[in-house]
Amino acid sequence: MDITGIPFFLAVSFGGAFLAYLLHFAHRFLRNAVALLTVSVSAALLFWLGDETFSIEMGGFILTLGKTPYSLFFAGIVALLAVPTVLFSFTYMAKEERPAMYYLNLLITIAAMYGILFSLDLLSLFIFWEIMTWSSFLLTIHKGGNATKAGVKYFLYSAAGAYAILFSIVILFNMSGSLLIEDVARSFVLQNPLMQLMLAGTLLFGFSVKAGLMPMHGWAPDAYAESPAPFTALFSGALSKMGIFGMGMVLYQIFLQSPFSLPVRELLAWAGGITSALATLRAIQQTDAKRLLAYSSVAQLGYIVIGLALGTPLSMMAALFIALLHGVFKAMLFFAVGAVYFRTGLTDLNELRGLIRRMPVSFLTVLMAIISLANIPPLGGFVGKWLLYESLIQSDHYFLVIVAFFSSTASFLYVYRLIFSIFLGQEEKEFEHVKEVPFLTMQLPMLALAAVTFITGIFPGIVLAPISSALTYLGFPIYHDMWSMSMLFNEWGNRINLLAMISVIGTVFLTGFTILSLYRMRRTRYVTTKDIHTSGEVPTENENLTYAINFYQPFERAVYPVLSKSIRAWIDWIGRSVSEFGDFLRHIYTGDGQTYAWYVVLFLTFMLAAGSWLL
Amino acid sequence: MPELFPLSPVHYVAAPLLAAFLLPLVAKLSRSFIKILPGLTFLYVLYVSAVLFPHALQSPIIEQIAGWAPPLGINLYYGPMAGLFASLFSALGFIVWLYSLTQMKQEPLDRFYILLMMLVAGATGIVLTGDIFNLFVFMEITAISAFSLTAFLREDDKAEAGFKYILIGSLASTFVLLGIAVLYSYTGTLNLADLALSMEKVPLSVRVIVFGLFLVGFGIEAEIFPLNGWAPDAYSAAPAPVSALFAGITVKAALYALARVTILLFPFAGSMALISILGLVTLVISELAALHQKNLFRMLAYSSMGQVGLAIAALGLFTAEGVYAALFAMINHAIVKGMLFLAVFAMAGGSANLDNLNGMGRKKPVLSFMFTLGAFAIIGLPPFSGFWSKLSVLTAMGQTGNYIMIAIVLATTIVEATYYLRATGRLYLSEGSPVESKTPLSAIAAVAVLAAGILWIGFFPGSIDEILTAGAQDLLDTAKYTEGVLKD
Amino acid sequence: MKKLLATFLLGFIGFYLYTAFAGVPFGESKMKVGKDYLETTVPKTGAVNTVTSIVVNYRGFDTLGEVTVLFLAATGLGAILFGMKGKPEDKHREPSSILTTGAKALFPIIVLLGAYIFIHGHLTPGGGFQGGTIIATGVLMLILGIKKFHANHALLSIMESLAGITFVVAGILGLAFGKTFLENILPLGTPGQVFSAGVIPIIYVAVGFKVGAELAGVLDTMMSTTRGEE
Amino acid sequence: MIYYIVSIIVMLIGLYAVLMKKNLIKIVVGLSLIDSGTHLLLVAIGFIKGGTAPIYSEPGLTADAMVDPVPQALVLTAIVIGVAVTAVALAMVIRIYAQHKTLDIRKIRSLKW
Repeated sequence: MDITGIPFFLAVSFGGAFLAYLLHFAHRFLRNAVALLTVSVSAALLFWLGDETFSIEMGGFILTLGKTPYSLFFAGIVALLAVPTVLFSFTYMAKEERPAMYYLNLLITIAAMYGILFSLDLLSLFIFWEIMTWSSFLLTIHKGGNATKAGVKYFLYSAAGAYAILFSIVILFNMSGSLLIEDVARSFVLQNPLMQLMLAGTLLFGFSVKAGLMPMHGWAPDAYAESPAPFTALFSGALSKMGIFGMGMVLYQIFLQSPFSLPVRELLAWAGGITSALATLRAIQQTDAKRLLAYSSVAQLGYIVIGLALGTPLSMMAALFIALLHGVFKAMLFFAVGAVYFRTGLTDLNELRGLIRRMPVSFLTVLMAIISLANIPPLGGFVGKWLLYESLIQSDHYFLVIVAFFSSTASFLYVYRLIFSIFLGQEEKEFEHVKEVPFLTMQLPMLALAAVTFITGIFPGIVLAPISSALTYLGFPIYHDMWSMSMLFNEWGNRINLLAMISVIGTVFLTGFTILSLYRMRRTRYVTTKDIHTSGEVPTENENLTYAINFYQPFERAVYPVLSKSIRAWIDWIGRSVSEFGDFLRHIYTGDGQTYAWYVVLFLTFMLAAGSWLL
Repeated sequence: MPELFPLSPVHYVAAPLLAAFLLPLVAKLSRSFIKILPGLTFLYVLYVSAVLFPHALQSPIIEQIAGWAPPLGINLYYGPMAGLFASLFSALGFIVWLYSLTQMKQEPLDRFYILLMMLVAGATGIVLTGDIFNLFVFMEITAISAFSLTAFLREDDKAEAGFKYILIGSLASTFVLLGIAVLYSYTGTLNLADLALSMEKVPLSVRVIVFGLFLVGFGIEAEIFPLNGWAPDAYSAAPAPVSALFAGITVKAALYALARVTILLFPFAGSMALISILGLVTLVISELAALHQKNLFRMLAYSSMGQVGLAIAALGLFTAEGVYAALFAMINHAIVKGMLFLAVFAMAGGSANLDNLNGMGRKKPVLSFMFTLGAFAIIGLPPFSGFWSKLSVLTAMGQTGNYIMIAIVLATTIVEATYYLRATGRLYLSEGSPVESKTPLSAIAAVAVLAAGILWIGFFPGSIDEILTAGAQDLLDTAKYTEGVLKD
Repeated sequence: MKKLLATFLLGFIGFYLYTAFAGVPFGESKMKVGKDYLETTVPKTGAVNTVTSIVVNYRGFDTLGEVTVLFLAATGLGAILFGMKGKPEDKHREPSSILTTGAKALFPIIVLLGAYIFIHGHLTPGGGFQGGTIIATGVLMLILGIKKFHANHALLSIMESLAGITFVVAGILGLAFGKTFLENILPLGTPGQVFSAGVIPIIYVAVGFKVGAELAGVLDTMMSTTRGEE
Repeated sequence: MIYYIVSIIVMLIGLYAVLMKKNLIKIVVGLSLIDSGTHLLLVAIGFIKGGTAPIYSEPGLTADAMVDPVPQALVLTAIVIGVAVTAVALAMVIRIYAQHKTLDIRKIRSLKW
């Protein structure tokens, strides 16, 4: 088999999954080695992937696989996150049950994501899409208990999305007689506009479910919060990007020529904006670290959708850049939260505090990640946000700028809460024995990703180069004067020299840090939270006076009455109604045999009457 | 002795019959024969399949019983479709036998195996025969075995389920017999092929009535809503191996009969559309009814009805693709539902409460794995067999432009996913039920064979493509059928 | 209300059934295959009784199925009622001595009548099913007439098995002789004689034994599960 | 014609019993009646005015003077099937009575929904 071909690539990815599963029964170490090897080798193979396409007939359909620059970029995101995820799982999952199943499903999910990306036709895309869905479902329910509920919810939302996609695929196949995306696109233009609108609508709906776009985001907080931490990193970082990938594909490869394309994209941009704003507000409200990050993910994906939907070269560049960066820093955050959970067993922000001395590396990771998330230079997040704002302003979406700016600023609130509640404040007695996580398997992935945010912040060109080729593939004119390796330009001739920026910021930071550590650190006095006296009395254990509780009470009081009507509740209500209707319906089967005989006679009468009447 | 006993389709019926008559005798010699003989019979029948089926794919084998050419005598029509079903039934019979070896402990075992063999043989007979009254006789053989097996276990509510089944089942046979009587009185013949040619003797208004009678008669056995009241009770009362056969065999045979009779004798567009609509209604109602089901076997029963509804909906499209899809859906359902029944019974035992699945992922990992596989397959997730069958159903519907049908099927699939995944989730809960027993290897092997089938079809759907296409052709090409049967 | 609805529905169904048959002229020949049967039965099968030749020869496969149905009913009945015993309080009144004596005296005659009927199945009205049923009524009489009477189940089951095997083997022999399943392999003989019509009498005798044994078994099983014994 | 009507009426009476009677045994009797009606109908179909039994018991009988033998053969089979079904149904009734101590179909509803 050609080792530069897609079949070999997928064979390695899927084969590795099963091999790792089987080797689990030989030795734990072998399993880990194979798992790591699988993701590393497939990541490396991405560089050598040949251009030729590959077709296979299955069940009467021709499935075609091949790479495109667009898919290669997303594959890069997957590979970038897959390796640290697997590495991080080694120690983290050692305590958990059924590790073999975990690795099997994890590696299948990763392989399926590659499969989605390298599908040139809609059916193989759907097949891999569903494989990804069920394997990630199994990962989500891995812990059992509440996770089962979250997992089923995730699956049902996904299924609704997936079947919307399948619905369009079947109709598109019927129209064009081919499943290849090119052919479909060609015959799509010939359909009547309303049909085009419906098909694109169902497709976009389907893909947006995976991206967690409101109102179909209901699964995301639960599923992210309940799945094992290393996988959550991949889940929010890479898996949700498959939705973005699909939406990009639909918008720019199939739907672009339609008369409805522009209004739909405008609508989508607004959906993205609203998603980012509302999800940010929700994130502020959360007291569980993973749920907080989950809402944050939804918000970030909202940004990406804004960029994607606007469809200017600059906004696309921004969207794809954020897509990558979001994967990286969200993975870091989930890893760090996972590390904290690994050592303390807690993710509740009201109970965690003062871990900075105990887990400095995790702290550093979170710090780097939230700087990136808050789009502060010099880290990578800044570049993305800069591009996005610029594209918004350039295309006269001033109101969206305000929305984006609002949610971006509001995100400071939750990231601050996150880092503050976990790492800052006084250290608790109960965390005395907490140690930093092991270096090789847990610190290394975090630090490596931190380095990525740093490098992309200084040299965004590394990422912008593949993005440009991806956009060229999608048919965007890319003017190459928009960026260079470490500089960004805009239409008006302004430019930002990131290298200069980092040197200034670095110098200031280092100086400040040195002075502070020399001067202040020595004088701090060790106090615990219990070191408080009210009217001369020491408060009892159950009177928890930690200031992390009701952290943003005034803010919440101001904002949340508006949010009290949740769209999730509506969707849940629909689900409940269907369920109750089903419950009502099964009372048809009364248990009385005679009733069934009545049904038979009634049916026969009806058939005879209807038959004669129709004659 | 291939010269002495030339293999012919009649062996599908004759061999189990001989074995069934022999069983009481050999039981007196040694108890162990009781278990061995049915296995040998199923193996033999499988061998017959292996030899005959490839021939049938080339050209149908038409056998005349007792040397009388149709329409005088009864003939067997062993075409691609009949061959497919007969082989499927034999294979399922063998697997269920393998499973029952250790899982079936309730006496009287000799009677159990006789009924089991005759259930399979009767269903095979329905598929093979080319004579409508003979079809009725085989339908009764199947039905009486099914009635008795439903009430086979001693627990309280089994006889109740059996009575309901027999009540509705006898109505079914009566209506079919009435239909036959009407047809005979107009045409003077009972042979299906001959009937098909002499249908113009029957006035149109009478044809409608006969179609109604057949639809109700076969519809009861095929679990069409609202005729399927007996089904959930029977499925949950019968021993699980038998429920697996109900889902895999009896329903399929009845569906085959309905399809064959409708296409041969009542090929109006209206009757087809009607069947399609009934299928959809069955699908929707059954899936919704399953949603809140706490009893596992009832849940599987409702799901079974839903799956059959799907197959019927595809069948009613009356196109080559539609029949192809219906066949695919039926085969998939036979394998998957059979496996689910067997796996559930091996895990939760006879008590079918959903809670019994809790924590099985740890205690019985292999069976849990297979249950998960089955659940995924029946929902229609790739790369398992159910995906391809559902996809073929959808494309068949798409081809006829029935986009609303596609939407309905997909919407019910979400409902289906809900309850199957809830059950799957229970397997991986941490707290478990106290049930603790070893599952014997033969039972696991039986489930594993079906699981392998799911994976095989999932990864190589092309491998049965030829068979399904030939089967669909066979069913739709009435001219070929009648000419083949009445050639001399 | 329900009654009204039921009457209405049944009237409706009845009306349609009547319309279905209204086009069938009563008392006129509608035969198609029937004619062929009537014309070929004597020369081709050797049986004088056309119904028998149809049942056993032309449509022998149906009859094999029919025998199987009965066998299954007996088997199923045994399975359903397995292990059930009547309770002492269900005790029936004891038969009088006239009944007992009468039953004993009549039993052989009834069996003889049954045997006559199934042996002459191809010649006179009647046949295996009818004869077997008559034999079973004899057994029923014994069950009713004799206290604590139990049919010998082992014997019955061997009898029905052997009879069933005879039928199937008769069918398979057809195959073995290079013909088709259930095809006649014996000489037809002179029509009208007892030893004629080839394999038909053999099969019908087997059927007679089988039906008799099965029905007797069914009756005995039912009686013993419902009748109280102390 | 009257034969058709009468046998259809017998059938309908049976069906009425199945729908309305609450006693299990009466329901079984109803099923039996439906069967009988069908059998009568079949025999009536086969009847030909002036025809004799299809048995060549005396020389000189010709096929023209005989009734249709096929429905008779079918009825023979159908009767046996009817008997078999009735027997199994009664066995179920015996089991149900032993467990529920009642024959009222309305009270035998432990399996539902």
